[in-house]
Amino acid sequence: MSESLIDVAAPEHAAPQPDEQFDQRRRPSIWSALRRGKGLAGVLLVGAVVALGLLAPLLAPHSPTEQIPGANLVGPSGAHWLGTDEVNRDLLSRTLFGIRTDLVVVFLAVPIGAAIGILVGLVSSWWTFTDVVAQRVFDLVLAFPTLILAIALTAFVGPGLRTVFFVILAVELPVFGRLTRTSVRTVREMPYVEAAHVVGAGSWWQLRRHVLPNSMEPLLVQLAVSMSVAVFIEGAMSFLGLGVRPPAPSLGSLIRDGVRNMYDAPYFAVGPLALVVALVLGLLLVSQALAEARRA
Amino acid sequence: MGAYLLRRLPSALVVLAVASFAIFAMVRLVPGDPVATLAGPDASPEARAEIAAELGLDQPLVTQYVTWLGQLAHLDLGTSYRIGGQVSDLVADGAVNTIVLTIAALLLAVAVALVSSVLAVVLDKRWVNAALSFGNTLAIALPTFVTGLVLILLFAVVFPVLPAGGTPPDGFIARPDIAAQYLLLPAVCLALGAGAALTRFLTEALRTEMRQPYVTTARALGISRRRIVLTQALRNALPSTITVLGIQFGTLLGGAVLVEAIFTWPGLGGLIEEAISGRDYPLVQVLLLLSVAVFVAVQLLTDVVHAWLDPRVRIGGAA
Amino acid sequence: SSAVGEAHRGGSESGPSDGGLLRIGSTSDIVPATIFTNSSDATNTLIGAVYDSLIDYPLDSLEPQPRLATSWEQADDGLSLTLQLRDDVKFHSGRDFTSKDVEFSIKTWADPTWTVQLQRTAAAITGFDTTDPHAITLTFDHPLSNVFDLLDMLPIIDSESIDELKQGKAYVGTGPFVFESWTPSSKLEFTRNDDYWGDEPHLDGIEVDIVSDPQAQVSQLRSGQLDLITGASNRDLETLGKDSKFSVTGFDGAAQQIYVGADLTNPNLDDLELRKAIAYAVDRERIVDEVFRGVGTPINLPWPDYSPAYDAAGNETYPYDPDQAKGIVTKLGDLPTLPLAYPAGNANYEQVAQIVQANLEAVGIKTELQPTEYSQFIKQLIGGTMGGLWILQHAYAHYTPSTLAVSAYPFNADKNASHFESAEYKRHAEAAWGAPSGDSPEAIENYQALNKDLLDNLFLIELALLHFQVASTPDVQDFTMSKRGELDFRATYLAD
Amino acid sequence: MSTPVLEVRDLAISFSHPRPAVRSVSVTVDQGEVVALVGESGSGKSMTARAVIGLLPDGAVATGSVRLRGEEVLGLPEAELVKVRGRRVAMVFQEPQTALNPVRTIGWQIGEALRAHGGSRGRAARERAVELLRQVEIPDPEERLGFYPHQLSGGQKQRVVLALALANEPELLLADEPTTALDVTVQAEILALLRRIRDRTGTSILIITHNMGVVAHLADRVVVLRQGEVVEEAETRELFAAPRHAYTRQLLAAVPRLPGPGELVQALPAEPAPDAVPALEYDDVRVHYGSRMRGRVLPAVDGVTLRLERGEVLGLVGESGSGKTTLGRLAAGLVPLAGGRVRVGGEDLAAARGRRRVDLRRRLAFVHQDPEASLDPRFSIGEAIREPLDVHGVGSRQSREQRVLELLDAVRLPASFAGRRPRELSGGQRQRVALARALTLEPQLLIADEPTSALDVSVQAEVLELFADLQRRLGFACVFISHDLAVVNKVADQVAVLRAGKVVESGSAARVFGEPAHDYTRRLLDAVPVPDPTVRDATGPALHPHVAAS
Ligand SMILES: Nc1ncnc2c1ncn2[C@@H]1O[C@H](COP(=O)(O)OP(=O)(O)OP(=O)(O)O)[C@@H](O)[C@H]1O
Ligand SMILES: Nc1ncnc2c1ncn2[C@@H]1O[C@H](COP(=O)(O)OP(=O)(O)OP(=O)(O)O)[C@@H](O)[C@H]1O
Ligand SMILES: [Mg+2]
Ligand SMILES: [Mg+2]
Repeated sequence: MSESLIDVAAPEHAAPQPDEQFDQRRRPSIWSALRRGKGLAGVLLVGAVVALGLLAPLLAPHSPTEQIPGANLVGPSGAHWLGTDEVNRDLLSRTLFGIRTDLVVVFLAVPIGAAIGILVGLVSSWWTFTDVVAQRVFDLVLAFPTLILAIALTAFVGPGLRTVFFVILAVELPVFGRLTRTSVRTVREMPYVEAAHVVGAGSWWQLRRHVLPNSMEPLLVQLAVSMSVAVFIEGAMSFLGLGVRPPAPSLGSLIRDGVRNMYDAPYFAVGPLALVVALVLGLLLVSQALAEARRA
Repeated sequence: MGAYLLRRLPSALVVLAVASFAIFAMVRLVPGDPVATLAGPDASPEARAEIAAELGLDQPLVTQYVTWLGQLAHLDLGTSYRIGGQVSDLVADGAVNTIVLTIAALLLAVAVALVSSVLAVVLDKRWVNAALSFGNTLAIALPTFVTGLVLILLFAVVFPVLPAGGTPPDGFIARPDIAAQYLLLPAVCLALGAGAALTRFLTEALRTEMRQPYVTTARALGISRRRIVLTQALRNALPSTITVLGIQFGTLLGGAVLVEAIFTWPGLGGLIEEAISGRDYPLVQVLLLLSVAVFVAVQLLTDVVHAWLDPRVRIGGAA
Repeated sequence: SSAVGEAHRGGSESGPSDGGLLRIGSTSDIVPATIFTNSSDATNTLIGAVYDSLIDYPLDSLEPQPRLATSWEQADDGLSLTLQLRDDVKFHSGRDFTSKDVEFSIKTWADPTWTVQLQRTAAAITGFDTTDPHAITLTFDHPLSNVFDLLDMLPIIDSESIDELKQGKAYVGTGPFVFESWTPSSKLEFTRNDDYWGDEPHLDGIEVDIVSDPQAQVSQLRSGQLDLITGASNRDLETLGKDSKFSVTGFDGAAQQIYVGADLTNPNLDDLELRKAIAYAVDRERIVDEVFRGVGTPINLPWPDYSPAYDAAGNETYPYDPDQAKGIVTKLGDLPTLPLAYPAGNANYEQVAQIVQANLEAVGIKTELQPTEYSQFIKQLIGGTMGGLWILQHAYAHYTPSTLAVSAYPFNADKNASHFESAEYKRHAEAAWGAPSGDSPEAIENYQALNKDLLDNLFLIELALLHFQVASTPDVQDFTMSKRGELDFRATYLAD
Repeated sequence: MSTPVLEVRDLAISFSHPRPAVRSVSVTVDQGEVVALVGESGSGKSMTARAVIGLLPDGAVATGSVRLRGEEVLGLPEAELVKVRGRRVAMVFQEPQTALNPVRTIGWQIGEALRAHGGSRGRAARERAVELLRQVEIPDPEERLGFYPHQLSGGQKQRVVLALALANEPELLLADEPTTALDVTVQAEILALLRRIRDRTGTSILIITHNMGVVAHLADRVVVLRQGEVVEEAETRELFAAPRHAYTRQLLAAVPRLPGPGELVQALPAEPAPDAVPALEYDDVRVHYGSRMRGRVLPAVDGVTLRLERGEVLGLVGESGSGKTTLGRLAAGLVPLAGGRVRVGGEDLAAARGRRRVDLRRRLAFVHQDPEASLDPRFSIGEAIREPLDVHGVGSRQSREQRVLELLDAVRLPASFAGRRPRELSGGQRQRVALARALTLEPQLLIADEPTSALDVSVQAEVLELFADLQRRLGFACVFISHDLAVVNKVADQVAVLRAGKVVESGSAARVFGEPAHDYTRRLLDAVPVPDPTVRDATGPALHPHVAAS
């Protein structure tokens, strides 16, 4: 493109307004939505949970597996802020260390599952054939109860966090795939997608640049929902010996243990539950802030 | 639409066929042994061999699979290893309870989502939004086994106004008022999470719709915000919500396992769990196959509803 | 109308001691294929309600008491036994109970498909003289020291309805209650047997609700939907016991033992010294106090104190002595991490396992906990592939001691999960079983030999003897439990 | 004199960016008066109208005063405004393409407008809806009631929007470019309708338009806006006769005119060699909408054969709903063919696959009739214009950015707009963005569907100038769809007149406009409103010197 277009167009129109150069403001980016109001609150909440987990070795008064003689299921006190559990361990320490387990699940397994699901959803829904195949496969995976998936996977991979990771991947993938597909079906009918099509943009381009960004809102909400579900899947799997093994703590198993002692030690589950609530609240706030930024 | 469903029928059947194989394989790949589980640790080897023969587990796998398919073709779902009864009877019994529970929860979730998201968007007040956000967060963040226990503690133990669990003694039809009281707690417990998620989706979608130019047109005509939300924005926001509902339906079925246990609601959720832990192959297989069928049906249904709600959507994939 | 109002048992007008429906919460459902294995609380309630046994053991001794059999006489050589039977007993179907039914019941038990506990004992009964409908003479292959255990456990079943029994459709016995219906994974219903040969039961009926979640049981008890629950956790039982609105009843008879098993194919566990270190290292008192809330006894040997094999001194062989354990471990040198398996999904096992792990860790033995799904666990146990340590419960130590050795898999001298093989142990076990009577001096000598085998070889490290408890509303009066672990509601009534 | 229906005083509207959208506007509309708001694209016309009805976009801050019959409405709470809207003031928005609810039938939407003010329901509502549609010249109104917006042509949608606004017979009608998508015959009818309504019910009208012909025909008074300020206000006749402000003069001078009967344009471009491959060829094409299953097949294009040589401009004119857009979309391969063949540069676009198809596409550009919807709301203007370059990986990042700035400048938009999003632009600005985007790749075939309909004549003149220059230099062929015959006359070499999916006449622009052979073409030409109020006063509406002379 040696020749410029503009010398043909001979610009002789009115000189630019004097204040026009101040109009250089970038449009509000996604990130700026997270630097104020709801977005900030959400980021702080999630950040706080993550920080608590990462700093657990510094913050925790006890080792998460230390059994303190005599401190059997005692209530919150100065010595044990959140009380102790049935085998005499400090709940605060366990809760803090428990976050670390769930960081992997919540911030790795769910996002990866979501990403793959979105990818599959995007690509498959573009053509009728792949769409039908993908949907049916999703049906199949969704139809298998998590428990069965977990037991079966454990048979191959052995128990542990890795299995939890894969199970959550398997569970989340179809959810996000399907959600993406719905958005695709609506968004691809929009004239601006057609406009991109006309300038020669390939399917992948249209999907990536137009369809996906315009389908983000529900996906973000689902992300928050999935993350909280992941904690409970992890808890259930740990309890069944398919996930994290005792005595390693995890939020999910702490909540389960706490609920079992609901009548005797109602405070037991409070700590981990509060963390999950904070996490979910944070994520929902972030998703809301992002949605608002996109709408604005 | 009927034509569409008819066109989808073959693929659905293929799915079921593939699923039957996948399920059969999966169930047997899962370690554990129905005979050992049934007979317990103290049984003698002869006893176990005899039981295996009785259950047909001494046959080669291919034979077992073919036999099972043959039974299915004759609409015979087989006999449960553990319970001894016909799988079909067991499934039928459990299905009634599960269907009643999930449908009730589904309706409740939809009602909650509709009411609260419409309220949030129509009123558009800070405190309403904050309250809803908080409620939503709690409902999403608290697992069913926590909410279930709290509900029981509150409404059955501390203030004994509702039964702590169980199904209505005279069935669902004879005395609907009693049945409703038995249903209320489990349905609420099951619906909370799904309802909250739905609310979030719907509110977000409604808010997006409220920015569309057609809403401005409607406002310029002097149509009230409430009416616009109810008759126009909602209709536009529903298609995507329907899919979410389809997905949430899966969550409901999954959550039913826990809720059924907490509220002593003998349904398919409990049945499948029991069947899995007892390695009751015939029962597991049938339940899984049923589950696949339900998911395929729900998926097709959401597609149809989606296309029905939005005239622009081409049904089933791109042209 | 209110569902709660209706679910609350209305005061019965016919006085405090008659009528009423007793609602029991049970954790697991019956499994028709293994209905005679005492495998679940609901099964036990069913057997106890519907059937009678020939004799009854009191909870705290092994002295047979008459039930369907009024008296018995054992041949001196211990190879036969003659029982006199009641002549006023009818099955629920209306048919008279005769000696043929005894024969049928024993033969059913001898059939391996039912996987009953005393199948070997039942199979050792080879001769049946049923010429007198109200007396039967049994002849044995060899003397059976535990034949009365069999007669206590064996329910007299109706031969005509055996096919329905297999399918869970009918349970016809001679017992105090008549089986009405079973809704799988939901409930069992029984009504009073108006023609019961003994004292007519007070209750109009019994309903067993299957409430798999222990906490749901507690909730339903608290909310008045259930009268009696069998599956509450130890902690909930403790709390309920302190609450005047509920009563918790313990039974000493049907005890279970929790133990740490050791797979001797593991090269480290093959070393007796390590097993001894483990036996010294575990804090049994703490396990009993903290996990089982004091409802149990720390033990080294499985027997309850009334058992002829009971040995108070033996129970002191391995006291909690971490120092001694540490000493042994130091001598053993470097140890790899040992797997410690337990059935997953059970809070008690999980807690015990974690305490054991911490105890062992404290003396220098590293373990890795392996919660294993029950079905897989059993498979590994039977297959003898545990590979390390495991934690499980066993039962049958409260019967004639020989019963344990012949019928409890972990103790089975022929083949056990520990791969423990010893000609001596085998000989002692056989001899105990083959003794003509369970409490003869000769038998007791054998028991002492067995005890020595157990303590010296430590393939099973016993932790505690656990008692069974149920919680109920105080209205439920006069119920007891048989040694079989079956709740006995023959005399039960509902007070107001 | 009685209180004016509308009195706007010192209205100022600003957004977050430094330059206010409206600086100071004062307009008064009396009972039964038609006031035209004209001015440069982006000068704040639409914002002024939206302020009146209280529907400014989010983030807009308005000061000043807006009175309806003496009552202040600026800053009134929503609950009060609801009572005002629709019944007392109604508005036709500038972009009718997106103004309708996509999932409701137009019948329902009209019914809803009636219901909102406790109007008729059921049968009566249906009858009223049919009547409204008939008023705005929609063919087969009974059947169209059941149509969804996407099944209507651009002009039809615009008329539906107008029908909606008229549904409750408002006292004041704010009409923002209400006839941009209409062909001149329909436009004439609509103008007549507006006048009739004014005469019958005394409705006052504030009309925003860039079509000086429309102004001349309809308005009593004209207010000229520029950069958010009123630069001139005068009686229509006065303004046309003696414009005072320089900008007004420039505006009037820029109005394109059809040649008079005698002034035939002779300068025809050199005929390309007849054997050369044409840039675009329609060969007996047919397009059907609707599904046969539902038994409603609508032929939108019915046996059209057209040929566009390289470097030529084909003007497509014709009735609204006659299939112009459909023909354009056919060339871009966006509509399934029911019959015939479309060849682009000799190749069948529909048959091409893979790389070939991308290459073909690259040489082709398309300007949607509806610029708003064709711009991704999440893209900034700069990104939108750059997208074709990104797609084909043309040049470096800097050169692309540079190119965007050039293009923005070429369509007379300040460079600072590159960072804005489509919704932050005025209608005309968006349209220019769409045009700039189409020109990005220097196409060989451009399909422009109403590319200048929302532009004021001065900007339009500049854009057309640019277009002509580019076309000359790059030699691309172009399908130019427009309702403005004068514009078509100016840019097109060939003209095809469409009606009901059929070509009724085609040929060189000079011939078709100079010596129309077909009756419909003649009627079309006659309906062009002349930007001269004296003509209206002398001859009444729809009378053109053409007719008068012949
Ligand atoms: N939502 C918005 N946010 C920011 N700026 C806006 C917004 N809407 C319009 N503007 C700016 O306000 C100015 C006036 O816009 P307006 O729509 O009133 O122009 P107009 O006179 O109607 O132009 P046109 O003839 O092109 O429609 C324009 O410069 C435009 O860029
Ligand atoms: N998706 C569709 N489904 C059904 N009918 C349609 C569809 N799109 C367009 N039509 C019909 O096809 C005809 C031609 O439409 P088209 O958009 O090509 O008209 P047009 O000439 O561009 O009109 P305008 O000048 O008003 O934009 C119209 O009658 C319209 O109602
Ligand atoms: Mg405008
Ligand atoms: Mg058009």
